[in-house]
Amino acid sequence: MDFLSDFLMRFLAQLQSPTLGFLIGGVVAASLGSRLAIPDAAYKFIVFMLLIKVGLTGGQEIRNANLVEMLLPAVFAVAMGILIVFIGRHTLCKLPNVKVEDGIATAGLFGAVSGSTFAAGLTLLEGQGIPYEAWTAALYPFMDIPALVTAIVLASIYTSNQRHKYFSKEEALSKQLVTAGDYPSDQSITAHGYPKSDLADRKVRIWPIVKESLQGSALSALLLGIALGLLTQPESVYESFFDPLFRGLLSVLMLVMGMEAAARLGELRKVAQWYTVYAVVAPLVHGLIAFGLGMIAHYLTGFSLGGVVVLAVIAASSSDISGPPTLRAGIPSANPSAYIGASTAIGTPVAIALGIPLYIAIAQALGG
Amino acid sequence: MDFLSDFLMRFLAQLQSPTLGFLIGGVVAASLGSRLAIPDAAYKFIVFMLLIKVGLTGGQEIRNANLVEMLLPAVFAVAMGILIVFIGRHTLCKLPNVKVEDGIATAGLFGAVSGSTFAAGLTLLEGQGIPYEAWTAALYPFMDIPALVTAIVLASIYTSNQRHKYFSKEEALSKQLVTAGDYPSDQSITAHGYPKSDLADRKVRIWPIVKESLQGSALSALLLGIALGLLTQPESVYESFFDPLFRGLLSVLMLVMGMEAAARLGELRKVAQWYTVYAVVAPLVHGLIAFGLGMIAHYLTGFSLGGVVVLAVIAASSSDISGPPTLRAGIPSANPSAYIGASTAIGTPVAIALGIPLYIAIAQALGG
Amino acid sequence: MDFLSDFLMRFLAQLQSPTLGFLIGGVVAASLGSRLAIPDAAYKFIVFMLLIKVGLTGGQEIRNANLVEMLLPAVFAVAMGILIVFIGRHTLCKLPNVKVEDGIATAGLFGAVSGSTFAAGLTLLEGQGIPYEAWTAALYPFMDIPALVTAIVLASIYTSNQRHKYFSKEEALSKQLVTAGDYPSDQSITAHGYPKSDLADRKVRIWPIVKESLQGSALSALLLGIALGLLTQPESVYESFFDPLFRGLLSVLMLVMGMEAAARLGELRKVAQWYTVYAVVAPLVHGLIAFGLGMIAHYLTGFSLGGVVVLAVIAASSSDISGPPTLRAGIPSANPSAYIGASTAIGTPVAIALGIPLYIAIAQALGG
Amino acid sequence: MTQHASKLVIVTEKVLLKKIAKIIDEAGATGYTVVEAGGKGSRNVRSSGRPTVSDTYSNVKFEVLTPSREMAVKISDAVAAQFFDDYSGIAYLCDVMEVLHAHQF
Amino acid sequence: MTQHASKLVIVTEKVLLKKIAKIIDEAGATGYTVVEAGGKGSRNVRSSGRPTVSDTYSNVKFEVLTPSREMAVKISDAVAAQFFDDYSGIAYLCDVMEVLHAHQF
Amino acid sequence: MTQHASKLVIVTEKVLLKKIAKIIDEAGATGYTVVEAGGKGSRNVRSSGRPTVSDTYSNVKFEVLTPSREMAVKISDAVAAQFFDDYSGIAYLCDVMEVLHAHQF
Ligand SMILES: Nc1ncnc2c1ncn2[C@@H]1O[C@H](COP(=O)(O)O)[C@@H](O)[C@H]1O
Ligand SMILES: Nc1ncnc2c1ncn2[C@@H]1O[C@H](COP(=O)(O)O)[C@@H](O)[C@H]1O
Ligand SMILES: Nc1ncnc2c1ncn2[C@@H]1O[C@H](COP(=O)(O)O)[C@@H](O)[C@H]1O
Ligand code: NA
Ligand code: NA
Ligand code: NA
Repeated sequence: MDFLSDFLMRFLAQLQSPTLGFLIGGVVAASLGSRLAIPDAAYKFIVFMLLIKVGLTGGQEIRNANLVEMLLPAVFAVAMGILIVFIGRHTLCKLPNVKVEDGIATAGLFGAVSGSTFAAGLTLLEGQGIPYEAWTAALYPFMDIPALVTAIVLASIYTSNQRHKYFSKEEALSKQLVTAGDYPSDQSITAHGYPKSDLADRKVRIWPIVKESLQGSALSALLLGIALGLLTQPESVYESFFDPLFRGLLSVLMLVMGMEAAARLGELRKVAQWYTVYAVVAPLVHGLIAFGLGMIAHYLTGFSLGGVVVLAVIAASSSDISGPPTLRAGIPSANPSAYIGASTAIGTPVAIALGIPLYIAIAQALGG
Repeated sequence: MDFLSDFLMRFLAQLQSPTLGFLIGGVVAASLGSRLAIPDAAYKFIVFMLLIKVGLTGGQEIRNANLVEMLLPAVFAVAMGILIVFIGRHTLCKLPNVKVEDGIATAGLFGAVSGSTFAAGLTLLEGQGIPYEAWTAALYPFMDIPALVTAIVLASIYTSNQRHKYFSKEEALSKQLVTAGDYPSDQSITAHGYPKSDLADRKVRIWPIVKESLQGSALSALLLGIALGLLTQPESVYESFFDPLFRGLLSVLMLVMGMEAAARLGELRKVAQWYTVYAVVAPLVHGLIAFGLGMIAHYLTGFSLGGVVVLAVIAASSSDISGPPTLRAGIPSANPSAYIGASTAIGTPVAIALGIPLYIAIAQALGG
Repeated sequence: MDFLSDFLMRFLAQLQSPTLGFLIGGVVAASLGSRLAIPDAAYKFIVFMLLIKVGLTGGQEIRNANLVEMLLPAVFAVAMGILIVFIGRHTLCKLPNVKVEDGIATAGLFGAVSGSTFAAGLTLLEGQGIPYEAWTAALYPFMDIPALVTAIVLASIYTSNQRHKYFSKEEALSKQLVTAGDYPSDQSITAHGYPKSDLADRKVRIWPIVKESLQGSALSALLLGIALGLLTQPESVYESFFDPLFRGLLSVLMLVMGMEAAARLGELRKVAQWYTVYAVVAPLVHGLIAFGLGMIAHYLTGFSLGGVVVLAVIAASSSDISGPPTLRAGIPSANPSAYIGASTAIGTPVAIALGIPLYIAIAQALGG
Repeated sequence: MTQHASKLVIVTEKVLLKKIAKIIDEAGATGYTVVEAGGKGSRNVRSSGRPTVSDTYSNVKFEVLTPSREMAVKISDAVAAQFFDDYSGIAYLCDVMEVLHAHQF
Repeated sequence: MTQHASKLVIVTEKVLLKKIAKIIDEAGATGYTVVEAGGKGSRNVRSSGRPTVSDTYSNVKFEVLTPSREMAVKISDAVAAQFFDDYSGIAYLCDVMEVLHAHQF
Repeated sequence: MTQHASKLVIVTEKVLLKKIAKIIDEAGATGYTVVEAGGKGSRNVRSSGRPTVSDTYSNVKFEVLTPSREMAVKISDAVAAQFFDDYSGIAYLCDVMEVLHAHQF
């Protein structure tokens, strides 16, 4: 009871933080029909600035970090990425009106990581004065890539099974048709129904998916930042530029995320209601599982409580920048309205506005 | 005489302020044919940053402000917005070669408020160390919206009167034509002359105009800033981001305004000369009237002299971002080259480079 | 030997500076196929910010500068701009597989000045604590414009000589053809071979080229900055905005330059190998010659060693923003892939990563 | 197997984007494509206060494939009647030889 | 002297930009032109996570001049077969009266 | 009631924007529409030093409606003669069935 009231107090206080304030402001503004818009170029530049800053911080820190300490959290990050997709595969995908490919893609997106949620988590942690290992930035790809790869592999297995069934039926059918001189009509003007036999027995190659992820703009910026932080002396630009602008740019990004969440809600309404349920519950559950794993590292290797929160936030977050295009290419038959809608309209706001305060509150309860 | 020489001294000194310097630099650069261009995305982002910053300042201040104190200036702001349009209706519109709709729209734009002129006013006030109530930011919509609404209503009344006359004539005429077997030729390829009987007796509804204004990007950003300043604790991002960048971004915006003024001069030349006269005189006159009203508040409720200057600047300014599209939709038959040209090419530079120094000088003469 | 090891030490240390680090990071990222991209609007805005800042610094400094002191460096800058083109005309253009127009245009681009290399030079100088005259910013146009003008004039002389030869041959030929009733077939669908007799005997007018340069976005921004620095009091925005953002924005720009260098390498491969050789050697040679001239000014008028480095950097740099369009218009028959490729893919990285450290090392060896 | 169609092209001011999209929708077209465009015509009215120095593309160009000439003319007439008295704009009709692939046409 | 041609127009999602360019190249077309486009169709699938509030142009429109109808249909069929099951898109063919000037056609 | 027309399309490098606009104006066309375009052809010359990594649309596409084929060919010839030796570019002519609404044509 005490914990709950404590949590509620903290929660209400955090709503007043600029990070959450701008997020909510964006939701409200877009819902009221505001024509406020942050130009696409500004949005992209802000995302670049945030990720390179997080990377620089991490890279500078890794220089002094004990690599062995990083091992366990990294392993847990990989495990979480894979686990989240399997959880989705066996819950969301089994629900009525949820197409299996759509469900897998959604789980993949929730397993992957959002740079902006991540940045929001770090800022809120700092706002509470909770220390954490800055090298946790390096955990991002360890969860992001396995989640996307697992989702694409699972979807591919599912699809080729399906195709197998379909083709055995189809073959029989088409023989009949041809003898009957009947040409399948959907070959004509509509774009559906092209034969894809060449795809039917393709193997999923994993390296291209990993490469695709690493080359994406989000992971590229983060890794570039880590490399520059590790190998060069970026202190002068870090302190005069990337660091002081961080919070402000993050607040603008939160505004965009808020407006976007409101704008995408409509899209989500067109797909099964279960996506909404999943999108509310999943981030919290994923974060709590990761919190638990993080506590193991806390007891075993002294991983800080702040670091545990970061791990939970990464798990709770769902990818917004690099995930969607990778999934779109990897699972083309999945409906992006389902997974992007679930993630952007609900998953991200829930992770930021409920998840982060929750994990911080638990850490404080445990720590103090 | 003393006041005048004092004013001239101050005026020359202020031309050296970066705010005015960049404005003039922009005019000169564009006049010399420079291909310098600030990208559209940067321009929009700068405007957003300035307005949200002004809003945040205002919102934080309103928290501690005495709401009763704000009442009188707000009433005066509304009064000025309406008054400016009526002044225009009975001066500019009566001049030779000025179409009534064009004149009303111009007056509406001069009644409405410019965020950049406003920001320039605050910066120059601060440069002189004159204190003002930060909640004056909240006066913006109180003058902006009534001015636009009044202009659109007046134009609509005028148009429907005109149409009434026109249709009574037309009806008679068209009966003759039809009996003569003569089909009106402008129905063919040219786009003019479509029957608009359905519009002839429309009522002007005010709420859509207000909503249109409030949802525009400029007012949205300002109001969002006020709301966030009022309801959240934005101090951390305000002090590390929005406030320090304010002056610099404003100087870049002034450069754009200057280049734009030079670029639009040509457009203005195509319409009646009287627009030029109006655009020079009106900002100064509007500002002085508002200054007078502000002084009433000064004596009655202790409104600061800095606040009086702000009221005068708001009145002197003419809208550059949200006003034009609102008027274009509300008074479609008015020629935007007339009103945008008058406001951008002359009204804004006059308000910033002459108006603001003048009101500050008066305030200093009265105050010191 | 000592100098060499000293140079190598300094060189390796400088690779860790953020300026060079981001440049190299960009090259690596692009080579690895990263899809990282800085939006065009952000790129343009950054360039504007850097040049206006360099201009402001210079302008503020010129106020207090001894104009006589500036004379000799300015003369040397003009001389270098012209000299570089002549060097190119008599080396690069004589090499096998190098078209004369292409060679002249390339030399012109290497004679012209790059704002970003310039800014990188200033930052690295400051990093080493070497003082320099801030008015050296004003040397930019003194080298840039003469180089472009010289290149265009030389190309024009060459072309009209060529045309003269061609037309005397052609005339004879076309008479034969016409009598034979044979219409030249390349008049038809292919776009080549249009008669250009009206151009054959045109005179090169110099003022339009100078004007074109001055009106370009890069020189406009620089000169505007100088003017504002000279005539207004920009200290408040300079210190709160343009100066603190300088290093950070430069690092982002270096990233773009690095990515661009990698992206253009392919283009360069399509033209003669000699461009590569020229692009590696020329910046270093030009810089050293300019360094020598600068030393003369050092001994004669007390031009600082830092200033000498700046002169060398300006000479070593090759234009990236305003040069290419000016040359494209002035020497339309030259292949832009040759000159832009040589400059962007190799010349600029060499000038920044080898040239600047080299000149600084020499200055330190001479100075200390 | 493939289908003949008309292509209606409307170039007009950017401020009308949403209103024209609505007219097209309501006329029953299966879709439309729109791009930002600059241009010059007899009017060159500019409707926005956005700086010309930064925003050079102030028009939009709509392309609508319609199964019949009638639908195209209907859309064009509605747009012209509502807007072309007061706004810049042009509307013309091209022939599409064949719609090769479409999700709905 | 001038040459008749077909113009193939493909409007589809921006993510496919490079893949479709490759198909066009491989079909032997001499070139293509591509513009950013917005649009509405029967699907309106959005493939990128980029905010809709900032990115309104999420389609691309390809125009390919081909010397023969066959090449256009070949490209269109390849694109439709590979992508139109899963992605938004439309493809149609127009007549070009004459290619007046080209470096290679 | 409506009018037949030719549509001239010119795709070329962005640096030529103003010069080509001038040629079109001087040829007496009533207007033109221009969009930013990317593209690939036989030359692929890039005229600007602007980073390719940030600026992917380095062409412009002009569309000019002309009342007669002659005017279109005149514009096209002038553009090709002045620029197509040195710059990338293509010009072709389409048929416009009807100009439905225009302020001046
Ligand atoms: N002859 C033309 N060819 C192509 N586009 C045109 C033509 N005339 C007008 N336009 C386009 O239509 C818009 C509006 O034309 P207007 O209403 O005449 O100002 C212009 O901005 C151009 O984009
Ligand atoms: N009737 C149409 N006219 C013009 N463009 C269309 C039409 N239908 C679809 N499109 C374009 O093709 C894209 C994909 O259509 P769809 O696959 O039906 O969603 C849309 O976003 C539009 O840009
Ligand atoms: N076959 C084609 N179809 C469509 N556009 C083309 C074609 N060939 C060239 N283009 C366009 O014309 C521009 C210049 O072509 P080129 O001069 O051949 O490099 C290219 O960048 C394309 O945008
Ligand atoms: Na996750
Ligand atoms: Na006003
Ligand atoms: Na040089």
